[in-house]
Amino acid sequence: MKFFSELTKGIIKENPIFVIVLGMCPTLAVSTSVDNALGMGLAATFVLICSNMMISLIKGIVPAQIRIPIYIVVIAAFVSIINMAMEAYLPDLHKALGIFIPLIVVNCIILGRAEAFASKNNVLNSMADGLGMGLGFTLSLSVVATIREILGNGTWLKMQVLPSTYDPMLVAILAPGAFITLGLLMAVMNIIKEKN
Amino acid sequence: MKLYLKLGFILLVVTVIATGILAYVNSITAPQIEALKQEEAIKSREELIPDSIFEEVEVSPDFSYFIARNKDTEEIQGYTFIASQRGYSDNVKTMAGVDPDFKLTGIKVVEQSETPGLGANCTGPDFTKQFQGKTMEDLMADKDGGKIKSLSGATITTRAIASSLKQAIQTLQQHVQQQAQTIQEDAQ
Amino acid sequence: MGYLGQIFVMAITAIFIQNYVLSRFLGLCPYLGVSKKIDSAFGMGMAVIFVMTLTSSITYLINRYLLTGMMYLQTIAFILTIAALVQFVEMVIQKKAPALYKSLGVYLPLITTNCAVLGVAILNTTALRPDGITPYNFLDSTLNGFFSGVGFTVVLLAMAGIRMRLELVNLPKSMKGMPIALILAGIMALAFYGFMGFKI
Amino acid sequence: MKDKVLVSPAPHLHDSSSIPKVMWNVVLALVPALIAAVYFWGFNALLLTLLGGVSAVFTEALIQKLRKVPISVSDGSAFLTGILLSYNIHANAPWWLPVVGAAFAIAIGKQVFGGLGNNPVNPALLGRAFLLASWPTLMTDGWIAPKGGALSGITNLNLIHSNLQAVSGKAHALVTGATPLNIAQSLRDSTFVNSLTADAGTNMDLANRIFTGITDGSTLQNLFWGNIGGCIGEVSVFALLIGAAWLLWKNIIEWRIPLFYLGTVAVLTFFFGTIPGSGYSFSIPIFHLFSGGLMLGAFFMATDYSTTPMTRKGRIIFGIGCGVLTVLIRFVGGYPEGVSYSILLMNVFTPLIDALTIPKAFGKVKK
Amino acid sequence: MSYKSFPGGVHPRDHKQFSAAASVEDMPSPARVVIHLSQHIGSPSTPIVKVGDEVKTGQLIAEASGFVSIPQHASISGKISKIDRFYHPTGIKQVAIEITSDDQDEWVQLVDEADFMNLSPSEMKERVAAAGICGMGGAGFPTVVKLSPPEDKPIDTVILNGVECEPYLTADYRLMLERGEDIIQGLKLIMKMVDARRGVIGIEANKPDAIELMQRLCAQDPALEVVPLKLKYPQGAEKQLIYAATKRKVPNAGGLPSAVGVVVQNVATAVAIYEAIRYRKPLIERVISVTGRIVKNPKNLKARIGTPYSELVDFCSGLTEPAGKYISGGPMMGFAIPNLDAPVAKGSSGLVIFDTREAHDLEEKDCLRCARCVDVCPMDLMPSLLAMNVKAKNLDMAAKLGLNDCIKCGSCAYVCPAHIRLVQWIETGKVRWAEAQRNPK
Repeated sequence: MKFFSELTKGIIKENPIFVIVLGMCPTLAVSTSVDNALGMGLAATFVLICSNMMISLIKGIVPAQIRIPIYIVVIAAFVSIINMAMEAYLPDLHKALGIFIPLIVVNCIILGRAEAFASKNNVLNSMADGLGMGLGFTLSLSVVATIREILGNGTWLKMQVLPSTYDPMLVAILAPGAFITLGLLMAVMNIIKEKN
Repeated sequence: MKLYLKLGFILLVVTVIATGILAYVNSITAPQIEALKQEEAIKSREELIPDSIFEEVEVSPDFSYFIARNKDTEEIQGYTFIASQRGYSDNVKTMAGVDPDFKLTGIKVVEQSETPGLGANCTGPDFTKQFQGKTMEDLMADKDGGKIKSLSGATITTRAIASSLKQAIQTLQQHVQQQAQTIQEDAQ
Repeated sequence: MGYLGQIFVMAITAIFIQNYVLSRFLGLCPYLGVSKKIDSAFGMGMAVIFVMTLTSSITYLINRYLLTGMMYLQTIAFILTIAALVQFVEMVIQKKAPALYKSLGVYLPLITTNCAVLGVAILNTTALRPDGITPYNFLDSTLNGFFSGVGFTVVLLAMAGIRMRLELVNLPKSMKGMPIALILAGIMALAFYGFMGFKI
Repeated sequence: MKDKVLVSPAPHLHDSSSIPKVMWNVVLALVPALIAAVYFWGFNALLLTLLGGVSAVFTEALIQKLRKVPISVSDGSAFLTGILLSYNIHANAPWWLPVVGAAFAIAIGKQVFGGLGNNPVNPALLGRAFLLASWPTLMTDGWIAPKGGALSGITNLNLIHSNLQAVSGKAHALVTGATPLNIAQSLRDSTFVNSLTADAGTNMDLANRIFTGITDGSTLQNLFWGNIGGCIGEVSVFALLIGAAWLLWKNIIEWRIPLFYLGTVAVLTFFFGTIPGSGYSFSIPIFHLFSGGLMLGAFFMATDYSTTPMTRKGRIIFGIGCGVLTVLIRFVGGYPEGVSYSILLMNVFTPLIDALTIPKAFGKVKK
Repeated sequence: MSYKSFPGGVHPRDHKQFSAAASVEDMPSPARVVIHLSQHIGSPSTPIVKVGDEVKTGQLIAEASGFVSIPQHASISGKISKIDRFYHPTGIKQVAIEITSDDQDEWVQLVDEADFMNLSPSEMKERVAAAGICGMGGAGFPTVVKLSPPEDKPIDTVILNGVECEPYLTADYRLMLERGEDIIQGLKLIMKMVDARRGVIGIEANKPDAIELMQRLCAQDPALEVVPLKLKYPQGAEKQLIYAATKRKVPNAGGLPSAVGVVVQNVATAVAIYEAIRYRKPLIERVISVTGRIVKNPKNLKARIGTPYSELVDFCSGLTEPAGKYISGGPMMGFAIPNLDAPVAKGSSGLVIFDTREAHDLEEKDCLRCARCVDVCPMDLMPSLLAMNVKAKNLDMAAKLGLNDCIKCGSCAYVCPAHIRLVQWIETGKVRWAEAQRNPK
């Protein structure tokens, strides 16, 4: 039961982007299209699960003074692995996500979960937490990407969804659009939260 | 002091383990990545000049090109190269092929970070196709008197691509002719 | 264009056109988190400039001379370098300039997870000079790190100025905090489009 | 008898200024420019302007209704934003462009901050930047010439060549199909200039003649009256100056920002007017002052209350900053015109300027 | 004529036409007066009479309770009928002594010192102190304190404030026209007391006849000078007047005129000083303008201190229309009072009555940041920023921005198109800040 609740909390109640507000950089940068968002989300999820499990495993033997550097090394290792794997097997996605794959290292979500959760919980729960947070991250990314891709390109997952007469609002897939979309989404979340 | 040494040692061990794992993963993926890259490069070159084998010639550390020879006759079919120039926001890299008369056989924009929806449209076939058959003289935006139809709203990108190609062809032509001359002189 | 001209273009590019925050989306956590007061924004900015410059030069050397053939270790090596550097800088400042440490101290550890720092280090390895051909040398990398830090500081300060002003007015409740900061970032990014296409 | 008198804090006198008075006066000051626009481009200019205004008012009312706060559209500020936005669009734009732009300007530029006075950047300019980023082609293509004039303001084509079309189609296309600042930008490009020379044969410097054409006295006159291509509200320097004089006289805008803005542009263009590499000197401040949206920007946008510094020193810095950025963008930027962006950028830095220029209290002792 | 001035300020219409032509009229002594114990800045006076005591006009009824305080005197003869809280001209209730008249108006013995100019400065100051004089321009600072500057701050200039920059008010103007010579005597006495070489009378440009008259009176004495000043509010504010007349800036953060070698006194105060030194006459009457569009016969009245405002209005034949606002003092800095029960105090320079249209209550809107308040602030402050910081409870920030330098002249609120009550916010801030200083957390 605990496993299940650790899994779901990341998706809504403690959604890393909308609620805890972590991991902004990739959210904004790769949400230009839904497929990029999914790729980034899944890569981060993989790293989250692995690093959470690993850190939970070694939590007993890591001296407190140097836990952060060790966490970073662990995370960096997993990130490098996914980076290489992607480059080898999903070259197009690797190209699209570019520098943001190595930057998963400094995605605050991952270190944040390592410190806040995995270093205090058992392996199974840590895995659930990682998976939940990862899915929450992926989901939020996809929501932002959906709005941006539809408005800015008229498509969703590369499928034309708006009539071809629609003159795409380019700004949606540019940097300003990313900030404003996310800002408005968060405001909407605030309003919903207030109502409840 | 002893504590620090111990901590440093632990960190070192962790790092070494991580490095080991990474080295292992790398040993699996690296050949795959390399193969992919090669394949892609060959594929793009083949698209530009089909049925050829390619031979790399380095002009300078910054510029090199490939001589394309017919698979059977070994006759020179043309050359491929990568041209690069600063566009609207960053460098735009274009791979291009020319025939032995230095007429473009085609181009492919391989790297760009231009504005999506504007300059970024330079990767689309609508834009790249028009380069086929263009000579060095044609390589200017129509606004500047050339024959390259500008991308709407992105003259700068158009100019960057056109002029980078022009420059590259110039360098290429010079080098090829020089090379031919040297060979001639050697023969004499 | 002489070398000085190229440096000038690099500066304009790093500070305004390809600003790390507004156009590359790097370093957003501190940008959104430490921009509530001008004083703290200034402290953070200075710390980032300092660390970015140092990181850029050191990672350049590491990348060039230590990592040859082992590029897969780049991420791990860079992040460790940054972490160690930040630790080192913190220790030095604490010893040599306690006053500075008092104002910067809290921000320094945060820089480790400032992705802009890692971003500069990684991007420097493949970046080209404005001529579009020459890869960065040691000096270019260092300067680029410095300019990128300045660019970060400029937008951080502007952001802090606006947010301090907004503290005094009646914002809609739902916009308070993150939402308004993000929208401000969007507005700033739109304004910074004015620098696009600078050709010097 | 119980006295029914008002007990309120001092001062008990007021100069009778109010927000609606200020806003509607600015709207009034913009009317001459609208008359000029209707004269040059016909009914469509009026229609687009009103669409912008109405869309802004509607958006503001809608958001205020949703937020359950008093609806304040009658103060004129939303309408003003809407028409200022439309003034920054050319008369040939599709009807929905000012509508969408004004809605964005009000929603994101103003209402998310809680309304009038709280917005950090000029909403109309933000709306324009949004439109320019979203639909760049619609915003920058399709200019139409004013009635009886030329897009470039060069009504006397003989200045360049009696039969320009035969000599060079390209040059002809340029002087009939581009605004003065667009031409200036083209002349900045050495590739283009070389091609012009090549086009016309070796012994005729067409580029130089085009340059003469756009800086000729007759062209400058056209620039002054507004007989050129451009955005709806920006072309007629004459009409804008009438409005500006009204605002200055009514003490609604203050002289520092416009003066230092225009002054900086004049000084910089005078000293750095020579286009690098081309040999053409644009050291003609009057050309730069009269062209593009500078007058509209300097008097009506850079003086926007909420988005410009409150301190006197700050206003001077703001004006100079706008001037420097405008000239920088015009001379080396990617856009032919830099007024909107320069004001927008200075808006972003306004709180910082204010914070750094807080005046010393009267009698402040030096420590 | 060249007019001097200060930076900033506003130009409200002066509305002095109502009462400018009315010569000072003696108001008959009223049936009842209310003498407040706090008519000045500083500690309230201590009563020395009790209910039922008989007093003569001019008799001491309350003593000064410290250095920064003044004594109070009976302004009519009669019986002490009450010592209680009464409406004060600031609109709130404060402790005061009520005297019911015996209709005799029997005065205490006055003197006429022929050689009053040659009394010793300390003797002069004693007489001023005993007469209970405080500044009559409005602020009400005990005069004798102003006349005793610190030893290390030599005074070289005495400025008489005849500016009367508040719209509507004409009391000082009439006083200058009608008692010019007494004013000059007062000025000379003040110069003697503070050992100043130069005497200056500052008068605003809208009183050309007063400027001319005073210039004529000053002509014989090279030490005296009239400085005509630009018509601008708040020309009469102490620091602004000093700057206009001498180009000296009084240091901010609580600096006094003595720091730049200047003493400023109101022209009415000068007359009171003259009368106190020559006749030993206590301050029991003053000139006050009762004016406004709806006052039937606007007048400048010489009224006993403590006369209820309602009687002044009755003496002016009442109002022609229902009143919208009663203002004790001038319309820029005066207090709106809820009724006319309050009495004339030593600092009461006017009673202005607005009709219902003039008395507007403007709704406060959000600040537009138009910066007009910044442009007009004579103290070079940023009023809107101060108000915003007070609203947001950033008191330390507000203090840093000069909260306590505000002279509450009201120029900012006068021009504010958003109708923000800037002065009130700043005053609130001052109070809260002082509180926070007293009780640091």
